[in-house]
Amino acid sequence: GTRDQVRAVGSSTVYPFAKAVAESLAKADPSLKSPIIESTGTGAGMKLFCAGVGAQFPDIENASRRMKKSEFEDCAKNGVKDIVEIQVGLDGVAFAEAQGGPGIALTPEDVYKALAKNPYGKPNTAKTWKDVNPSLPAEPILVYGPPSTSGTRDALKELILTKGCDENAEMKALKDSDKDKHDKVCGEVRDDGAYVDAGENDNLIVQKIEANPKAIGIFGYSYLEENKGRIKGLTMKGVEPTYATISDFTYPGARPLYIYVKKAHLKAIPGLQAFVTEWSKLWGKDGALAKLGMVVAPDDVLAGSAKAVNDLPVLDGSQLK
Amino acid sequence: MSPAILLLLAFGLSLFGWLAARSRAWAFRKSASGVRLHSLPNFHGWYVALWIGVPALLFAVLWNTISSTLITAHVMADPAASLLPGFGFERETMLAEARAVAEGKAFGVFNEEAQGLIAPYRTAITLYDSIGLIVTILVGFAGGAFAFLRLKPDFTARTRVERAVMALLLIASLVAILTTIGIIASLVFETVRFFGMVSPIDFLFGTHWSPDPMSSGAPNGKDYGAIPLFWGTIYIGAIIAMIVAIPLGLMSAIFLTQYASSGVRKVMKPLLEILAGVPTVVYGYFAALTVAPMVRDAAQAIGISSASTESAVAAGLVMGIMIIPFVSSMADDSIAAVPQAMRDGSLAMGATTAETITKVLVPAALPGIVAGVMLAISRAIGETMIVVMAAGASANLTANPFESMTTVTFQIVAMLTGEGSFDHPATLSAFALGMVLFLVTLTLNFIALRVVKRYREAYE
Amino acid sequence: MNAEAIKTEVKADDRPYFDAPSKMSAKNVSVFYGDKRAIDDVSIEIPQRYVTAFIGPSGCGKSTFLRSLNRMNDTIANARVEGEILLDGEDIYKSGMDVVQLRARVGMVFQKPNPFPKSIYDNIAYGPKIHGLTGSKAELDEIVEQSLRRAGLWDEVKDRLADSGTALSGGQQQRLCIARAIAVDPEVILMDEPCSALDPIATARIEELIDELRGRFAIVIVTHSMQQAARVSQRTAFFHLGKVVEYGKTSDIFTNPREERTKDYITGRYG
Amino acid sequence: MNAEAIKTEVKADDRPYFDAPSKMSAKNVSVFYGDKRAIDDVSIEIPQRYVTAFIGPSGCGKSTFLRSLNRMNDTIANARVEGEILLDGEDIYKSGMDVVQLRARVGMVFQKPNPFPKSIYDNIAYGPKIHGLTGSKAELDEIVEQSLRRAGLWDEVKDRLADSGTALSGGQQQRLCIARAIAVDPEVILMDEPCSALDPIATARIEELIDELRGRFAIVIVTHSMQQAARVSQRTAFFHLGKVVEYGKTSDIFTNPREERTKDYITGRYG
Amino acid sequence: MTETVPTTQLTEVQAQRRTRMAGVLARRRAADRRFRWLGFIAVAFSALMLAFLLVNMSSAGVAGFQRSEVRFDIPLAGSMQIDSRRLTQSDPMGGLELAGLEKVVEGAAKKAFGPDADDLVAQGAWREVASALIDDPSLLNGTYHASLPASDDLASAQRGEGDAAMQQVAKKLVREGKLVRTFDKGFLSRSDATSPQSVGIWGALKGSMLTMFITLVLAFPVGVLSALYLEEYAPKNRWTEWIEISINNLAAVPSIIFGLLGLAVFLGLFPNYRSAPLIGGMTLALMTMPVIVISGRNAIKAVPPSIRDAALAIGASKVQVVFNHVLPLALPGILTGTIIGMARALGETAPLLMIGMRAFVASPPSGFTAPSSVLPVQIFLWSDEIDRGFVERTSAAIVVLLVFLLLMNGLAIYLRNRFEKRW
Ligand SMILES: Nc1ncnc2c1ncn2[C@@H]1O[C@H](COP(=O)(O)OP(=O)(O)OP(=O)(O)O)[C@@H](O)[C@H]1O
Ligand SMILES: Nc1ncnc2c1ncn2[C@@H]1O[C@H](COP(=O)(O)OP(=O)(O)OP(=O)(O)O)[C@@H](O)[C@H]1O
Ligand SMILES: [Mg+2]
Ligand SMILES: [Mg+2]
Ligand SMILES: O=P([O-])([O-])[O-]
Repeated sequence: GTRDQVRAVGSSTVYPFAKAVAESLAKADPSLKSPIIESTGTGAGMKLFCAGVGAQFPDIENASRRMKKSEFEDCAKNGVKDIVEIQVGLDGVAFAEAQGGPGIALTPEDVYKALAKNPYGKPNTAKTWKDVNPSLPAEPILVYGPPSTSGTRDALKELILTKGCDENAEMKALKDSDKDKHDKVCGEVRDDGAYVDAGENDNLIVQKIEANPKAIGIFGYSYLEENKGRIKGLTMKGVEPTYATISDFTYPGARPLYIYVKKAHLKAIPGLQAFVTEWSKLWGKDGALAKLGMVVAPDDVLAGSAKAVNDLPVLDGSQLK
Repeated sequence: MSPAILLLLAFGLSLFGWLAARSRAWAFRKSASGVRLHSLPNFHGWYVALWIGVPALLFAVLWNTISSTLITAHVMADPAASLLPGFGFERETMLAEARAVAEGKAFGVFNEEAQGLIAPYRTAITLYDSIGLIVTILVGFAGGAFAFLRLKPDFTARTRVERAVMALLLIASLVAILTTIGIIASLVFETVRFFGMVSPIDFLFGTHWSPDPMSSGAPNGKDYGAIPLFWGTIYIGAIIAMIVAIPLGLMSAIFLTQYASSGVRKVMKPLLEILAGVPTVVYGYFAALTVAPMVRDAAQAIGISSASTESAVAAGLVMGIMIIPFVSSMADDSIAAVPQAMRDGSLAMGATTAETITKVLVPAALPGIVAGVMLAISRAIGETMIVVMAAGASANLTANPFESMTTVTFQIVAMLTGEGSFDHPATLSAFALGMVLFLVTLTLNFIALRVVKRYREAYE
Repeated sequence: MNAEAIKTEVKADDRPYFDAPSKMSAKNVSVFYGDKRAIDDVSIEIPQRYVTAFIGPSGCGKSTFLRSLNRMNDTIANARVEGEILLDGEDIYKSGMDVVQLRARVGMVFQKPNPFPKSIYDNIAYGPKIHGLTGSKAELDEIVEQSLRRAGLWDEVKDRLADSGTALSGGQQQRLCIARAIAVDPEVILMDEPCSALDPIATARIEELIDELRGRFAIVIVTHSMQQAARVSQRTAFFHLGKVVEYGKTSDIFTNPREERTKDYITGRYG
Repeated sequence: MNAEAIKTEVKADDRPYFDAPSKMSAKNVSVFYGDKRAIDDVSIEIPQRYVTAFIGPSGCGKSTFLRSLNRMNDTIANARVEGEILLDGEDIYKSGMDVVQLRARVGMVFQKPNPFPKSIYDNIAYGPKIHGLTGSKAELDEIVEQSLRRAGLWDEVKDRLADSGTALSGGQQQRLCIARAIAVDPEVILMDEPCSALDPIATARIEELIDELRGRFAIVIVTHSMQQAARVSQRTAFFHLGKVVEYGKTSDIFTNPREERTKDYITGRYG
Repeated sequence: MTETVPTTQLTEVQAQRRTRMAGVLARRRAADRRFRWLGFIAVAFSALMLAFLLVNMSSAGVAGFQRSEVRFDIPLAGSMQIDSRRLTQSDPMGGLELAGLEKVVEGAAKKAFGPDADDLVAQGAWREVASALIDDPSLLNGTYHASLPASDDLASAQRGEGDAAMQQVAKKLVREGKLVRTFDKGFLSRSDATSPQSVGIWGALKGSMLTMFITLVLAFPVGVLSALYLEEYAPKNRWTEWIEISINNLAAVPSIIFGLLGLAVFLGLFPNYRSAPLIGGMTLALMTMPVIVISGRNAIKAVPPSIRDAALAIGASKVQVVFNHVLPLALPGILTGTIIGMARALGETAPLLMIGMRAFVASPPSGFTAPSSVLPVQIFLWSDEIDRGFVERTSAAIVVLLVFLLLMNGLAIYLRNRFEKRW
């Protein structure tokens, strides 16, 4: 059988942007049926996406991280060979607190020391920010952040914690000698109550830190943008999380968002090509996605992505981790 | 041929057979007066109708599954098919497009290559449709003729039709068993895979839960200790919720059955039942947005600074409210099952209503009430939306009800809709958790039903 | 009890029935279920220390009237009583009346034995406990033993007081219920067809027991068996269609009924 | 029916009871509920065109035996019948027997009137309809009217055939049930205490009806009232503890019982 | 047998006991009253919670049926090169787009609100103008008094949230009567969208209806037939005991596990129908079926055995007894149970999350196999939206769902009262 509407699955982070693209496509070309976007989470989406080629399998995977090698192999095993990877934008992992909060100046290193389970291999005993860095206030460490099942958490790990960790030369060396151990020491988050898993609903984190000015929240940048009046971003190495700083990577919390497209479906599913093209129309600086809180990727990346939309290069599995 | 047409055809033929057989049976009666038919003419009708309808339907279903393969094979033999791309999805799509046009479901094709296939499709479809039609009719006729020839005045049509009815009833009730098997089958495979990666001992007895779905390398069994989840589940569902639901439910049942006037009962009983009818997603929203902040503020006001917005209390409280009608209706039933004579006996001794309830009715109904509570617990620990929306994600092993806790159902949803890949033990743990949940509720129900049964029998 | 005994019994009570002092008296009592009048203007005296039998065809209102004597009718939502029922001269339907205390004074035994699903001991102890009759465990033990003895059940159950009351045989259960009623030391005992669920042997035991008990209590018994009424009672009231057709000494009613309807009923013309 | 009539009745039938041709006969029938033997080796003949009464104390197995005569026992999961029961010489428990047809031939009326919650007309018409007795509406109307007439109910209900059967009074309901049983033109009618839920007047109506019907059917009636047995039956079987103690002409049983136990029961020594 | 002379005097022991009894009486009375109060409080508390929940939800929901609209005039006469006849042909929307309606609307907005008008009027709002024109082509010749959805930013500014500058603008416009909050008719006829200003509930509602239809068609017959089998025919053996156990157990299996079943089995069998009401309905049918079986069995049990005896004794066969008498009498009870089971299914969320019904579907489903959402899932999705405008919309969706559930519960209660004890 066949299908006459595009189907995309995957990340809940990309979901609102994909929705907007779908809506825009449906308006632009009423003859096409509106694409179906399902928010399954990147992992579950990958499983669906890689299950095979055919009408019953999704055409597009939205991802808030890069495809993993294991997933690529799974795809290949099921006959999903030609995959096009397109980076559509950025998401910032922002640190924020209530409007009336003290406004701590953070660095990745401090965050690592405050939140890692075993900073530099030793159990974390820090109770207050002062314990981490004497120049910080003696406020207790209380951070609300995303749960381990979410992409934002993965980004936190990769973009902040590991970076902070690697500022220590020993750890950097460890990376080459014992990668698994390095992952553990640098990536594991403490679970003694200083870091609180706040569930998938980022709105709740916003509410929580609003209610507790001493707490810090970690979430996708779009939430900061949307709740500007109620919370404010915290500087990281002196850089404030803003649109500009995230998109030029001066704020260290930016992570790329991708869509993966099955080449084999391009000819078979009406509207798929148009949908991908629609992304490229909306992801620019003045595009609709930026208004929704997506951070626009730097110009060179965008240029590359635009080229990818045209040329549809096939993803090379050997680059993946 | 659309399945609907074959279906209609089978029904039409059956109706025809029904009418024919019925009039034949009437004829028996008329011709030989004094002969009593064994079965009513209607039953003769049904007998023949079944013999026509069932084989025709079976054939129609069969034909429906094979005809499309036959049609495709026929089309592939056409020269136009050689233009198709060699293999795979595109080719399938084009075939499907051509077919859709040929069947009149679509007006044009999206790929030009499909254009040439429309005509071959038309011929093939016409051909196989007519074959299907004719064979269906033949099968129906054959069955009908066989049945029709057996009709005679003392033919036991009723017995036979009733046997068919019985078979239908039996099949219907087997659906339940199939469902149970389906549930077990859909859990067991992934569960086994999970236990291949994480030892069941670590899983069932470990006290630390922090699987990382993004981690690579061999999983650390130490991170898969599900005790905090079990604890959270029990604490929220079986302790906090029950502390709310049991007294309120039991006292409501007692008030409504023993004290309230029939007018009050008529109004209040259905009102309370509405509490059970409110969707859990609404409760979840209510818990997350209204109750949780209230609870946190209240707790902070009395000096519990660690109070979390996602406290176990908030979720448990709302869950308890949801369960009230469940407990009260079970208690109501059990109290009603205590014979009126017990109540009369006690009142005739000069006991007050309260004494009668607490000293006679409730003790006598206790097994039923306990069973009801067990069912309520199994309901509460399986509840998903409230905890997904209002309970936390942190697997705390704590007795402080104002802290955030997580539950089995929460983790199932989180893992299955999360970031991890599907071959990762963290994701697979959802199935193992589902299995545990299933087995626990199964046990609770099994015990509860046994208790109820034994105790009901005691009075019957 | 044999046929001779019945004879003697009836003899011994050969005084006019209004001689006996009255324990309870009903004056122009009517009972309604909703709009339906089940008892119609009944006046009757229940004498002290006698057994009074209510007989009559099914549905004539015997049970209804009996239940109005200790206000068990209150438990039926739409039941309503008119007229006066006096216990020792006090109207039991007067507004300040405490039904709890009334029922302690006017006990009741039902058609089907209804022991509580508790131990034999607790079955008996229930009444004294809730009424606060005893101060100590010893006193309570005393009451339990005495009640069981009086009900003629002590020897059969003294070694198994902790067993459940429901584990006894039907006849024993009924005696247990009688013992339970006695335990709060009532003044009147009402029995609604106490033997109809029992076999002949158990029935005979209960009848004997009733005879022994009447020395202490006023007893009212509803029965559908005229033979039983003749055997155990000294006074008989014949009910028909909600009215008392005839009330008098049992011996008179059975040997020399004044009313035609009574005669017809007793000779089995109907019912 | 008055006392004189009963007398005459019994007189008219003053032949030895084995003279009457037998419609059904039970040979060494035992009925078990699980392991419990409720009927123990009973042999009895049900004569054509007579009324046979089963009497005996509660629980002696009257109903059990009655229900085994039209295999209503089949509906009780653990009930099992041994021995032979013949209807016109054919064993009703033989393997090929169609119970549906058997029950159309041996009808039954129950203790509590149990009309269907349908119209009076449909109550009667149901049987003829499912047995295909009629070809046309007119024929069916005819059957309904006739059955109601025979049951003595026609005049009371002819204007309200569309009313629900449950809206009738108890006695009318019971006659409706009898009419319903008659409507399928059975050969035997079994009645299990058909009057025990009725008042005396309704009872008298039913007894009259039974007397009228016996000209056409063999009738078996279970009753707990010896008076009733004496009034309506020509043959009486006295059951006790699952056995038939005595079976014979009603007049003999009541005036001159052969067995001591029968005598005791009849004179009210027990039960 | 001796006659003692009857007296009415109490013995000393009796008299003593009477005083004791009277002594504790007041306390016992008080205890009885307290107990009664406790019961009353329990009922009252439960009722209050219900009231609180309903009022809480619906008061927030009322705002969700409204949206912010900006009002300005669009002079249409002569502004576009389009013939009103074009509007009756196919694709009139395309015609208006070609004719430059978007620019016209934009221009009018700029005239009314200044150069920042783009930020005030929702994107694509011109389509609403287009729809109005298609409905009534005569408008082309006059000035159209437009009331178009405000942009998300302006809408939240009107609620007093977000950017301070925008809030000033909103205040000014409100004063001028150019910005109003007004009842949003479209909420009940549109489907899901990105902006809270343009979402609607109809798509999810239709999805729910389609799903419920499948559930009913599958669960009702199977449930009723199983109930009949178990209650009327099933011999007591190990097989039927297994059936009983599984049914009773299925009634209590957590709903999420049915979701896992649907994911593994139904989506395994019909991978094409992910997110479709067909699969959702099948999954929910398995959940609802045991509820129907259990209530059906109770209803069947309540049919007095005397009715069965009566029919059997006239020579009705077992099947005739069941289908002519038992089933019709039990039907009201079965229907009550079915409605309650369906109401539960209508509110069910968790299993549907597992089978892909949490998709963004911008148009109402066209059939049983088209991807779709359902009301409770829509609520769940909206509750997770970033934009704060969704908070009210979520409550409004909850109100819609609750209305349906209350109607169903009401119907069940009515049925139960109406047909309670007919015999
Ligand atoms: N709760 C009730 N509601 C309405 N009517 C009732 C109720 N209880 C009894 N009745 C009716 O009141 C009348 C008298 O009933 P009652 O039970 O007092 O008769 P009875 O003489 O005890 O009969 P039986 O010998 O069968 O026990 C009967 O017509 C009965 O139907
Ligand atoms: N379904 C059953 N299962 C087990 N035992 C039963 C069942 N029905 C009746 N019995 C027992 O079989 C015996 C005979 O019962 P049956 O009902 O035939 O007595 P009966 O003479 O009709 O009594 P009654 O006059 O009370 O109607 C009794 O001991 C009874 O307890
Ligand atoms: Mg009575
Ligand atoms: Mg009987
Ligand atoms: O759903 P996420 O993969 O973006 O967390």
